[in-house]
Amino acid sequence: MAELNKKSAKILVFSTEKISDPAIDMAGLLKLHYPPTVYTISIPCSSGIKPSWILYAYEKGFDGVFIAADGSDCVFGESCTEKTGHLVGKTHNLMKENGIEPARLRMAAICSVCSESFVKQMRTFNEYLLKTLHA
Amino acid sequence: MKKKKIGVYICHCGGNISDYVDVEKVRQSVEGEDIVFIAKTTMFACSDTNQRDMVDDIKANNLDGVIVASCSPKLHQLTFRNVSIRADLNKYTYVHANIREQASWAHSDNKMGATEKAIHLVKAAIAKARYADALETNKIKAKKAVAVIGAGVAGMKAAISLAEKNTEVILIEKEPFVGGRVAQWDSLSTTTETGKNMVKRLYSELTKHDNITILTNSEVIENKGSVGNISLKVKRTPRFIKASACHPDDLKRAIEVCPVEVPDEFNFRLSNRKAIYKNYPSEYPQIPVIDVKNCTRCGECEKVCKAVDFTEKEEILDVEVGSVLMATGFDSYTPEYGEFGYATSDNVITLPQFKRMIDTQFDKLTYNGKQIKNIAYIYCVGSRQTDGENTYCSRNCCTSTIHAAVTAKQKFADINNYHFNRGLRTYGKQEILYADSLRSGDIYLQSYEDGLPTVITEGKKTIVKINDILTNGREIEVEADLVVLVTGMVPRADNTIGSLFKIPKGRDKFYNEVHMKLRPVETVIDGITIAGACQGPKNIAESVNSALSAATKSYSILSKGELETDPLVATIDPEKCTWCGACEAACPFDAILKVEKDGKTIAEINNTVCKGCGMCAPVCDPDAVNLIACSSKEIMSMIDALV
Amino acid sequence: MENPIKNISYDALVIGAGIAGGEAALNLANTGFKVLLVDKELSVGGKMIMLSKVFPTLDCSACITTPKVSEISRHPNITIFTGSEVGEIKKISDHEFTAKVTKHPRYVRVEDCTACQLCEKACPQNVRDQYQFGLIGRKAAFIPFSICSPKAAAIDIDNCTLCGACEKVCPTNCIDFTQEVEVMDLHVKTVVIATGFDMFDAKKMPRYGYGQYKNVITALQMERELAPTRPFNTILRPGDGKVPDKIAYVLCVGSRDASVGNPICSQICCMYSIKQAQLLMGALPMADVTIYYINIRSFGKGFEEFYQQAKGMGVNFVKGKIGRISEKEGGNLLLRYEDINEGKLQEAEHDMVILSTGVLPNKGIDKFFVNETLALDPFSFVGQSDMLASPAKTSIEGVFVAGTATGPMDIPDSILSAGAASSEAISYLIQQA
Amino acid sequence: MAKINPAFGKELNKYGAVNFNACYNCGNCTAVCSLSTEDDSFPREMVRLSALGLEDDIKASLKPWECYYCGECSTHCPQEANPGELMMSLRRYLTGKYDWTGLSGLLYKSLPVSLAAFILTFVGVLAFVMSVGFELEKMVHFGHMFEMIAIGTVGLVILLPNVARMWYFTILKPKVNVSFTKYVKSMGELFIHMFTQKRALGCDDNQFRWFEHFILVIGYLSLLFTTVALDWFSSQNMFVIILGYVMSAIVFVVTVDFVSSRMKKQKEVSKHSQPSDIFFVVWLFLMGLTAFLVRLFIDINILEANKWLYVFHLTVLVQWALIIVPFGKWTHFLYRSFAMYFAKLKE
Repeated sequence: MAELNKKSAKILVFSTEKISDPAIDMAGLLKLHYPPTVYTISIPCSSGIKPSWILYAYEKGFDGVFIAADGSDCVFGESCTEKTGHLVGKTHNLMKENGIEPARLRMAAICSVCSESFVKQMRTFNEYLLKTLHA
Repeated sequence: MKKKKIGVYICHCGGNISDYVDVEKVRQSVEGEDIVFIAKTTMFACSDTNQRDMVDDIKANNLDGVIVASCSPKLHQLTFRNVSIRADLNKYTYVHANIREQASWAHSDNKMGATEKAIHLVKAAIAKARYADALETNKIKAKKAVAVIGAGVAGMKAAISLAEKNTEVILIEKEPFVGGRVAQWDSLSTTTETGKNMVKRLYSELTKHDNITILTNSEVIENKGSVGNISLKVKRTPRFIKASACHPDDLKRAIEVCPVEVPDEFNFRLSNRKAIYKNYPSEYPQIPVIDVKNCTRCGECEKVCKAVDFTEKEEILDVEVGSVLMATGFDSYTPEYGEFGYATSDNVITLPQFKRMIDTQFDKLTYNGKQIKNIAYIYCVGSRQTDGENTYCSRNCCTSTIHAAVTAKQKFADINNYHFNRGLRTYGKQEILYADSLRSGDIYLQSYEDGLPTVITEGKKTIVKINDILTNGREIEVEADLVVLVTGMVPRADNTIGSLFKIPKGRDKFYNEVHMKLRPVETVIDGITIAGACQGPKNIAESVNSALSAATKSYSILSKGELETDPLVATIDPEKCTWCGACEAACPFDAILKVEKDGKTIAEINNTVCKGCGMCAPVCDPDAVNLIACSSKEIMSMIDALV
Repeated sequence: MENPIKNISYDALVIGAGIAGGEAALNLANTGFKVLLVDKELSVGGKMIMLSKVFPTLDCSACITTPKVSEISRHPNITIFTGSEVGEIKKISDHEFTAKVTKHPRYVRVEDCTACQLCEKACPQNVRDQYQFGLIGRKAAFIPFSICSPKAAAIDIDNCTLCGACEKVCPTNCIDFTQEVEVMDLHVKTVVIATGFDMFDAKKMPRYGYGQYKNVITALQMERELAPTRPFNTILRPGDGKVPDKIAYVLCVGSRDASVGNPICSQICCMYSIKQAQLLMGALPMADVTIYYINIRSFGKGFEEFYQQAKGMGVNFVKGKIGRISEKEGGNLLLRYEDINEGKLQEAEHDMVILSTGVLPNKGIDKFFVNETLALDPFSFVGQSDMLASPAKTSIEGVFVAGTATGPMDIPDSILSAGAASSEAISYLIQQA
Repeated sequence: MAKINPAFGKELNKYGAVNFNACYNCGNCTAVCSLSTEDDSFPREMVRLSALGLEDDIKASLKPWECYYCGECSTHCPQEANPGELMMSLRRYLTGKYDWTGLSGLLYKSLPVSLAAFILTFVGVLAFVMSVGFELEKMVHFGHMFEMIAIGTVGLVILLPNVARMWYFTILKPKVNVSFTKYVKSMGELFIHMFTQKRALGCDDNQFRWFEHFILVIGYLSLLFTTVALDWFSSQNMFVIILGYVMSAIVFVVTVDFVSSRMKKQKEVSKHSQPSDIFFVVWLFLMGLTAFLVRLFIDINILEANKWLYVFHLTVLVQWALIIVPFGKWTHFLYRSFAMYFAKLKE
């Protein structure tokens, strides 16, 4: 495990059941590779993520957290984007307070077919985290 | 609390998983977990045998829950929840781990990494299973009515089929007339019936059923609720013509006197129509319409026809249905300026235009006043693009073109057809049409993938050149009187309705089904089915097949009059809640009520309204709100397991 | 469940328990109708359950079929007869048919069999396994295949010597040689034909040497070699068990070919060949795979992209129909074709050749209808009386058709067609009620 | 740059082509043809050129002559486009194009014209025999004279210029550079193919067909030599007489099989036989038979009493020499051999 960590950063992805999960599944189907230390926790909507979970993840040793947001595709309504943005802002503040580099939390809208964009996000995030944390 | 006993099943998926993930290692790594009572690997977790084994295991060992680590939960979560039910377990005690799409396949380049990840994913599932309690599903009444959107052949067939199944149907068509694309054609492939006649036949069947409401000139403008109880608002633009007072001759005169002329979209802009119009005499509904966007209100028509009534008002109708069936069809690709001479050469038209031409002309085929003899068809315009964004094959155009070419040849004298194709795709029985066309002397020229034909305009002449694969790559040219661009099917440019219902799109930008084979007419939005060419290119029979399938699906969702919904709703911890109203403000469904309990003002969740999105949870400062199955303790223990 | 009840009424009779028949039966059953599902094979699942993976998603075929199969076999509204054949079907009134169903004895009591395979081990008789398309052998007492349903042994009585070895070892005493042919007269209100298709017999084209050259196999055989439940656990050429490294696909074997009586295109061969080529490239990364074609018909949703993907993976596509195949010493094969792109005759050596055989009608269904005529199309597929507006309707009112019984089609189309047939059947039943 | 001529197909149909535009260019015909090679691939290329109506290319091609029509391509054609018959039709078409008089084309395309020509020659013969008062000796004498003159004239006036035109179409016009020495060195090909048709041995069907054809060619040429150079009918030389009997017998016995297979239309080769094919074999048969009988009647001394037989023989002979040899199927004997020769030059 330790050896693997050298090669890739541990990233926790919060993804949503109806929108970004299909994209992440499709990335697998298409065999688009990304670091295997990317773990996904699936939730109904990205605006339901509690900042405390994110902080807990850093505390437990995750290098980065990525929110695969529903964006405008959210099945629960258009307010999702705004609310997710709000909670990310709140988390950033909490991270600063706790001395965690805010860049370790990223968010992007991943629609149900955004497999390639997801994989690209994971790769760049991983590179960034490796450079800044494991240099 | 008594310690849980759970069973873990790790699927080989016949190599899909086990080729990259060491499933035995996964099994060994999790069998020591305290609540794991059984840990097994299996070739196919979804097979009948394994399902039976699971039931036996659960019953024999009094398991409290099971975990299957296999493919995406989209495919088989339901299968295994049903296994739990058969073993007398509550289905919500089942937890799924996706180690195929998110481990073996995604990391097929790194077997060790994939195995490690699979172990963590299964451990996270175990962590979740620890808290997965038995839950009762909510039952809601479902409205036994379906809104069918789009009245082309797919929509009409779906409506008829649903009505036959004693289901109320609201058929909503944006255009003033029904029939969609098929109404535009006379000659149809594989039948002697004309498109117009087919539409007429379907329309008369529609009107036989009293449980079908046809709303033409109507658009859905609002969508609320969810499967079982969907509330739509439909905007209905008036025809400005009273059906009752309408005398056909007067109406005919009204059309004649109208001074407004606009390009006729029904005729693909080959000709003009009036602002008061009907596309063809036997069109349904039989009443003409006044196109308000272009009408100048000059009043000429009113003078000659009593039926014209400008006082009619736009209506907003409330429609309550249980399910929505989308049959919104396709657009024909519009070539770009200059693409194969489109819009830059006088003799270049598209296939739909050509089809209208051969349907509407007799004896002699002419275009721009010139008689047509040599016709060049350029295939795959807007399909199978290597540079453009339409990489897919449009499926139906080869057959459609050959059919049009053969029809033109039979109908008009001295026609020579030249087909500049990229490999004919007259699949199945349509091959016969291709063979017939060859025998009648049609000439087929095939281009290389990287050397498409070119259209050159020399004065009034239009020449099509190709390096023909079939003649050893020789450059061959044809002087064509008419160049027909075989334009493919593309998704509707106007996707207002798609965004309104949030229907996901596939790589080809058409509406996407959940699974091509398992759930081919369902979308990820519960209760919304898709039919016909809005899902991807299809011919008539294929559209009808999918329409009938979608109708069956919509019907079977609603036929019991009752639906079960997930009990995965939000919960309020009354101890922590101090009623600040933040959750109420965050809830998009008005599911949060302010109540007095034990002398304390707190929030309460209305379970039948709550959709379980969780938007209320992060906004709660005292952290009193949690989502069932996604509560902080579950998420955090999963995080523990994933590290 | 298998059910030996005689003289009973059902709402619908579905003939053929492949993916189309199964889907139609499920739709009918889910809307509350009692369905009798009959299949002549020993397992439900038809051809699809035998396949490796399916195009263009490369889902494993078993993963899609088996849950459907188990849903079908557990459904309270569905009664399944495997190893059974439909005989005379008679329309006795406007809304009622009688159907004779012959249930051939399995010589095993399915409900008692635990599929322990002891009988298989004990049986001394070896025969070619039809469920593996003759690639390997099986016993006369056998379990049809690993994911069959019902999962129970059967005795192949034609090859059985009645030695009794299986009876002796069977722990549940479920082998019963006294079973006899049962003929049942059933009453049904509607009939759904889902009899599927037949594959072209490659032996009818001797110039390709199938049945004569050992390393020429059919795509269906390759399908078994690639399947997760495959017999060899790797790809082998049958001649000498060598792992092949220069593999050829010959398309349009028995389709688009009037000279063998089948002028239509089989619609699926291009795609299944491309799929197999992709799987082979994955299984044997060093192997060369060449597909010889006339036109590639990748017309469906995601098909063209799948074809381009195969090209990107390095599958060779050569435009030109194979004229002849000859065998060289050592079992390699010489393929003669005209490379259309060059306009030149070429010969290519391959060490294994797969014939992508076409789809033919499963003939004979029309003979069952005694007092009504089931019209066929010019190619002997079941005729569609209103092909565009009601593709599932046949010439007989109350009889519907699903899947490849009407002509070649791929799995998604078969499922949609089954959806249409069940939709019509449900409407028909509701309207009669 | 090539321009398509869709009307060409209709023209070719008149030469007997059947359904060739059904071809979907799979190349199966080329692949099953045992004479086809990498550098010389047919018949699909010819089917394609015909479908597009690229006449210049067809005229410049020797490939139609390289096919010996075993019929395999047609048997296995998935579109039933009859590539074998197309090649046959192209040979007829090319014969018509090579012929500077244009009569070949006329006779191939029109059965009435052919019949009229046969009747006309018959009338000519009748006029001649009447003008010599049915005198047997004169008839035989002039008959023999006619033979010699006809061979010379047809050869010089018709066939030689036609071969020259063939050379022009296939070598000169397409600008194939051939050195003089190559012309001389390759000469052997011409004669080998003319007398042996050895290329046909490569055909897939049985070699019996080749053997039959070979015997027939030898028989026919020997008979020609015996009657013309050795004056068989008037000869007293025992060797010549027996040679004549043997050769004429070979001709009519072997042609029986040819005629019957044309009539039965069972083999792929004979399914689409044109009148010109039938005339050719029937007249060959009649030539052998009547020659045999004439000499027999002379030897048993009953020709005088049966002068009609000679008139009949003469009619057959004249029709053969004036219609079939210069304008009919006989010419394939010449063009095939020259095609092999020219092909060698093109290598």
